[in-house]
Amino acid sequence: CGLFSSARNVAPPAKLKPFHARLKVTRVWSHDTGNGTGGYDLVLRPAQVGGTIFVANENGVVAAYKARNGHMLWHRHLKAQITAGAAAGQGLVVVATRRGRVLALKADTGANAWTAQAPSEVVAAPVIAPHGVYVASLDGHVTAFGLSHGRRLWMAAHTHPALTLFLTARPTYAAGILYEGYANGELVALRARNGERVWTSAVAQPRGGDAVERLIDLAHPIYAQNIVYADGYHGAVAALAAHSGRILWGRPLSSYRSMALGGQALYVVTAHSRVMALANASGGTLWAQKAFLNRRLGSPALAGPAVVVGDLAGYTQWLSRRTGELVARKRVGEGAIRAAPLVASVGGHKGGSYVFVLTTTGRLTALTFRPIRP
Amino acid sequence: CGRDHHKVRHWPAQRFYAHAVSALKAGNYHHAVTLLEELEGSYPYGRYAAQAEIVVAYAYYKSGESDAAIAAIKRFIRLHPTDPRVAYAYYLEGLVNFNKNKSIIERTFGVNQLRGRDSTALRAALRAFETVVTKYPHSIYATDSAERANYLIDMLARNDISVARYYYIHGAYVATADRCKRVIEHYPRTPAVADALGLMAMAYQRMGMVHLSRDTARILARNFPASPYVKRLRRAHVLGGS
Amino acid sequence: CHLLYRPTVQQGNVITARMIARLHVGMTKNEVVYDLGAPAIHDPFHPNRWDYYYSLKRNYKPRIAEHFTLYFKKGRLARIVGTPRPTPRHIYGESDS
Amino acid sequence: ASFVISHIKVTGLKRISLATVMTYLPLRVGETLTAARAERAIQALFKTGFFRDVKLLEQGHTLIVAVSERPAIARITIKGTHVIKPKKLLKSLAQMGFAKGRVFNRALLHETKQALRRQYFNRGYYAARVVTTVKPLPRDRVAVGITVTEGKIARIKQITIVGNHRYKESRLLGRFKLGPPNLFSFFTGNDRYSRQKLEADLENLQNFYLNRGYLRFRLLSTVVAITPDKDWIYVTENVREGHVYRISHYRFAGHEVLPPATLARLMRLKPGQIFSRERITKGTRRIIAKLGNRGYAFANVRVVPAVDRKNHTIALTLFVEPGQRVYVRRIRFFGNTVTQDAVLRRTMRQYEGAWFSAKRIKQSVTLLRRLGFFTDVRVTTPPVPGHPNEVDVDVHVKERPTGSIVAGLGYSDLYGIFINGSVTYQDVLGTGKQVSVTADTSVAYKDINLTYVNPYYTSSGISRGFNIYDSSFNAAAAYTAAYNESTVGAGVFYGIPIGVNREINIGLAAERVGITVNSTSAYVAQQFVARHGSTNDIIKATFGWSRNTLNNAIFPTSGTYQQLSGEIGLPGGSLEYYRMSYLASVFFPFGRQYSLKLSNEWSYGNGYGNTHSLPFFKNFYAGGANSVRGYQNESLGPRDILPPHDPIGGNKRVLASAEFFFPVPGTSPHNRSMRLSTFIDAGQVYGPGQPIQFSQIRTSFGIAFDWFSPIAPLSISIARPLNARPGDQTRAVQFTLGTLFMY
Repeated sequence: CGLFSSARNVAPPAKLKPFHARLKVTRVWSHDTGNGTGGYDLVLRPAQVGGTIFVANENGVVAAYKARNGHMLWHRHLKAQITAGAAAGQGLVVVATRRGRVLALKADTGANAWTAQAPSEVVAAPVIAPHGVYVASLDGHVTAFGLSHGRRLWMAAHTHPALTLFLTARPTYAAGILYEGYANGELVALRARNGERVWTSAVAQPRGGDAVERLIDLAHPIYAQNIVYADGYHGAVAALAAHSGRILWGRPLSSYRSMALGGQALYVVTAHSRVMALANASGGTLWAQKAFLNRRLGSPALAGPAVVVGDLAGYTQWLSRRTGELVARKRVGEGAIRAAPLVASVGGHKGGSYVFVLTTTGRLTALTFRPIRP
Repeated sequence: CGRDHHKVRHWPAQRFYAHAVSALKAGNYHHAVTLLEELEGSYPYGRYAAQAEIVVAYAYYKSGESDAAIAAIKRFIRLHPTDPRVAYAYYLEGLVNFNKNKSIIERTFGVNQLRGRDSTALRAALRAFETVVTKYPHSIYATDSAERANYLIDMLARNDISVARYYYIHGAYVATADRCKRVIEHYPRTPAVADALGLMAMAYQRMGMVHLSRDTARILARNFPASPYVKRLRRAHVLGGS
Repeated sequence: CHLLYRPTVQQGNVITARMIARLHVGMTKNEVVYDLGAPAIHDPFHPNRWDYYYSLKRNYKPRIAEHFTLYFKKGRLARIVGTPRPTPRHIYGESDS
Repeated sequence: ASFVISHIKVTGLKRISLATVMTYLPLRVGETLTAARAERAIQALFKTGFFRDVKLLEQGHTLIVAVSERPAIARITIKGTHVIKPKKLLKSLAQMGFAKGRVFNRALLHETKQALRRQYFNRGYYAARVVTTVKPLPRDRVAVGITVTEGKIARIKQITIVGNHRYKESRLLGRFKLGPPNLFSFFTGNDRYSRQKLEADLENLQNFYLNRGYLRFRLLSTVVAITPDKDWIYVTENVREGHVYRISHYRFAGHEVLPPATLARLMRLKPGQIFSRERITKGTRRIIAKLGNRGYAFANVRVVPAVDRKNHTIALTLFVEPGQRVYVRRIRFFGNTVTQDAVLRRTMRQYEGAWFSAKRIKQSVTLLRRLGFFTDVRVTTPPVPGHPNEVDVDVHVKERPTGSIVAGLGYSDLYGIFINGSVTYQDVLGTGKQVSVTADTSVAYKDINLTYVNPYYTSSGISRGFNIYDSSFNAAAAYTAAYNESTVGAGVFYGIPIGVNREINIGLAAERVGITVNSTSAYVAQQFVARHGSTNDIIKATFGWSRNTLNNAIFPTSGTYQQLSGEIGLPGGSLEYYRMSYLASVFFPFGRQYSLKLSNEWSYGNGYGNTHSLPFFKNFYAGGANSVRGYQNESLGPRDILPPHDPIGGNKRVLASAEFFFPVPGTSPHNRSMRLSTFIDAGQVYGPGQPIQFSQIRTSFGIAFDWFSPIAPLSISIARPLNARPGDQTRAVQFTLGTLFMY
């Protein structure tokens, strides 16, 4: 037992094994957009409106690129430490900083639109909706700001435990209601107009003797056809009725990444980086992929026939949606990939959709894919 | 990070105990302690377990680890409150505290330098000896305990007198009177009471409390005519020519 | 010789004018203690005699001493011998320089 | 059904004796057993902790107490612990009643597992996992195994403060103990998160604002967030500053023992001033101290604020509550296993039977520390039960081994290798008397010295001492002017206290000095012998005045020390001369462990009457460990005319030094035995007739390490001369064993 025993908190990441490729993934364009997460444990994600991709970096760099060919449209270097972003929509691009400032820029030119102050540090990307911009801060507050002026519309507080994960769930907006998962395992529905609480539902109960065992942060909920799907660390994956919050089904699973929903299946990445597909009606397991244990996978996204997810070494892993087998792998850079890849149709002659992947070193890559004829 | 790989002996209880006693006789106290602890570990129930617990206390005492000895004694008393050996346990507790703060010189030459030192250990010894005398009057340790208890009481009283004398020399007469009063009230049957009465009378005289001084001097003269203070008080005209 | 420094020695009860004003014959022992505080000298052989004594000896200055005695009968203050005088304010405020 | 107990039988006993069960069992033969009494009996037996199960059965009229004893623990094995040493762990388990040979119970095992996990969390090992195994062994025993996977310690990646406008975040975080890893993190462990440290930092932050007028400052919420792999911790503190408040006015209430003018002078508050909690607390503390000096041991000042939210002002009412005037009933000493009661009591300035004076007790603690016998002195004043206006004064001391026996081979670059033996015993048998016998023999000199001092020769504190010495000195081997000197002498000296911190001392001694020279000896020596002959008898009178307010004899950090000392060769002797020197050093404390010492010393000597000038062997020297470090010992100043031009010292000496003391990094804060310092020394020696020119002064800069080791004080210094001139002999590393120059 040496003096500096190489004690590690988590098991080493699984090695990558060879596989039978059934999907051809090619790189269209790739840029270094800035310093990425600057070495901090942040989750910065690309945003897309129409044909433009927006990206934010911890050192304050915000940039817009043409989705099809990666030409830079505009580039701003804000004097602030960006810890959340980018969000795009309603003609705005919005980022948030470590000290809780919310900065909105005009989407077309990048000029300043307005700035506002959230009650605490913000590490979850803001949500832009028809009525306003909604920001969830680390101390459990959700604050709404006016779209045009940035003045505060309302603020809803929520209890937060002594020890939480360094992640905040990004709220989901659907049909006038904001759904937010909190650090104490509760999912809350708020009326977007005035922040009034519609319902609260405990997706999971904290259990265990001490603060670490009782950690139970919920991740970004997903809304589809009147059902909200939520998952949480040390918690569960559950489906709740959107109007009442009643739990339709729940499965004990630990996941701090957001999920992907497509067809009849819900795709989840667990805390130990196992990829699972659950039937969205019952929560039963369709398949589970254990090849990437402890590779700290990011949030999954659906691209055509595949589920794509990034890992800690900058590889994108493409799994078949039906069987979970590995169908493609493409490395896009050195840094880890934490945010879900952005899948967007780019228009133009090819008509196919591109997959945009952002690494923690700030490298943005556009990929396309097409099946390989057997 | 090495393993503490002590060799586990698989001896019967008697063998552990016999070896431990011979180690004690040979003065190898640490070895005796390890043997007795192992006996307790392997045979926590046998005839030898209780005996081992009290003998290990004696071994700790002899090897100078007084705190460990007292802890072992207290555990023995809690486990076997009605065991006849409990009298010895209290007696041993008294002995451990009695010799606790003695420096090497005092131990080797038996020089009685206990005077004027931190008396917490001595008071604990006194309590232990008094327990032996009151709860086990006819145990073989009762007589020695009584003797040592009286010695300690007398020594504690003499401590107070030396402090009273210090304050008298420095003119703090209220302090002198207080300390003497303490001796008279707490240690009435000790020879130190004579000095207490004498000093108190002189302190009263210095404070101009003639009436009190004379009364105290008379009590002294009546009970302790041979005390040197009687002469001094006569010289100071506190006592009449009688 | 005068050069030698001797630490100041203070003994006994400090008495203030307000205490003396409140003192009167007939008070119970508890009332006296509440007023003057416990007596400096309470001789073990004279339970009903309380002596309030005060003295201050400072370097090369004459000793200041105050003394009066209270006698009790059946728990009540019966007699006061000696004249209780308040301790000069500046004295008991003085501390060793 | 209750029944009369005719007979009691106990089954299932193995280790516990029947007698023991009977003493704890609250039932006796002949009593009627009711359900309630049975219940109570079972409770009593369970409370002993010996039994896993207790059942009372009835067989006719005999009561059967069926017990099953808990197994004893045969062995505890611990694996995988590095951060917490297994031995320490076993000790803390033993305190919880979980040790070899003790009774095993599962609830206690669970409790120890939780306690162990909490211990790891408090140290920041959030990923620690504890697994316990219990293996039954023959003869009703169990072996307990505890395996721990500690994982890596979670460290702080970033601390964020949100809501601060008036002061920048960097300034506020500068005052935090916790913070991201930096260069010294290995030593300070500032990047290791712990709840206590964070709470301390947050309280400090609150005080920072409260002391600058932000009365309504509030810590809104604290978020402690950990990364999923439990490697990094992020702390976010949300605050609200509020407005700056000023003091509108303040008044005193409660019955004042001190006149209002004095109270105001002590409080030092001016209306209109910015509200500062620290200044108000300091003010109340000064009042409490003043009352404490007048016998009010339990005085208190209650501050009642009236806040005016509109124009941001606050009015204060200060209730002065002196409480009872308190007298000291008894002064008791603890921890003095060697030092006698009288030695401690005579140092106290507080008397029994006197009123309580906080100032005198503080003074007594300083004086006790100045004795140098104790590493620690602490006082508690418990009230006397039943006597509201009486307290006891309990003085707790931790004794230091005051005897130091230095024997065997020693090395000092002053005189090279020397064989010496010295027994110094500062507190002989605890009587406070001091005896030291030193015998040093080396190539260069032989020195035997016996000194005896009784600090309390008279009860009022006059000290008296004798010393007898015989030393001979072969200068050639000591790099100084080549002559041989032998001195035999004896003397008596007295110390008379003339104030709390001031003392004068006078002494008389007779000395016979023999000087033998040869042609190669220093010219000065040859000239002296020519004029005064080789043996001289001196009758020496010594006198001195000293004022010492240092806060500790060992490594003082505050206070001053001044000493005026002199020596006169009286006309009766064959040599008439005088030597005087004035030394002053001041310590400026910074916090509890850092301190700056500034000291200077002026010395002058000359002959008179039949002696033309100061005899050369009475010259002052400079250079070396106790004067100007970085230069060869005693090498500064005038040189002999004859080759090899050795240094001969002079009759005038000027020394000065500035030294900054700081604790050895990594040692615990109350480690009293060693410290480090950086220093600037300066000094020079001038011969007779030579004016004191400051341009001649030699200076040096360096770092020193002092260690009060149990054997003897040791000090090592590394110095670089700053303005050495050609011909100066320098020496970078110097060290001495045995004497530690404290002042």
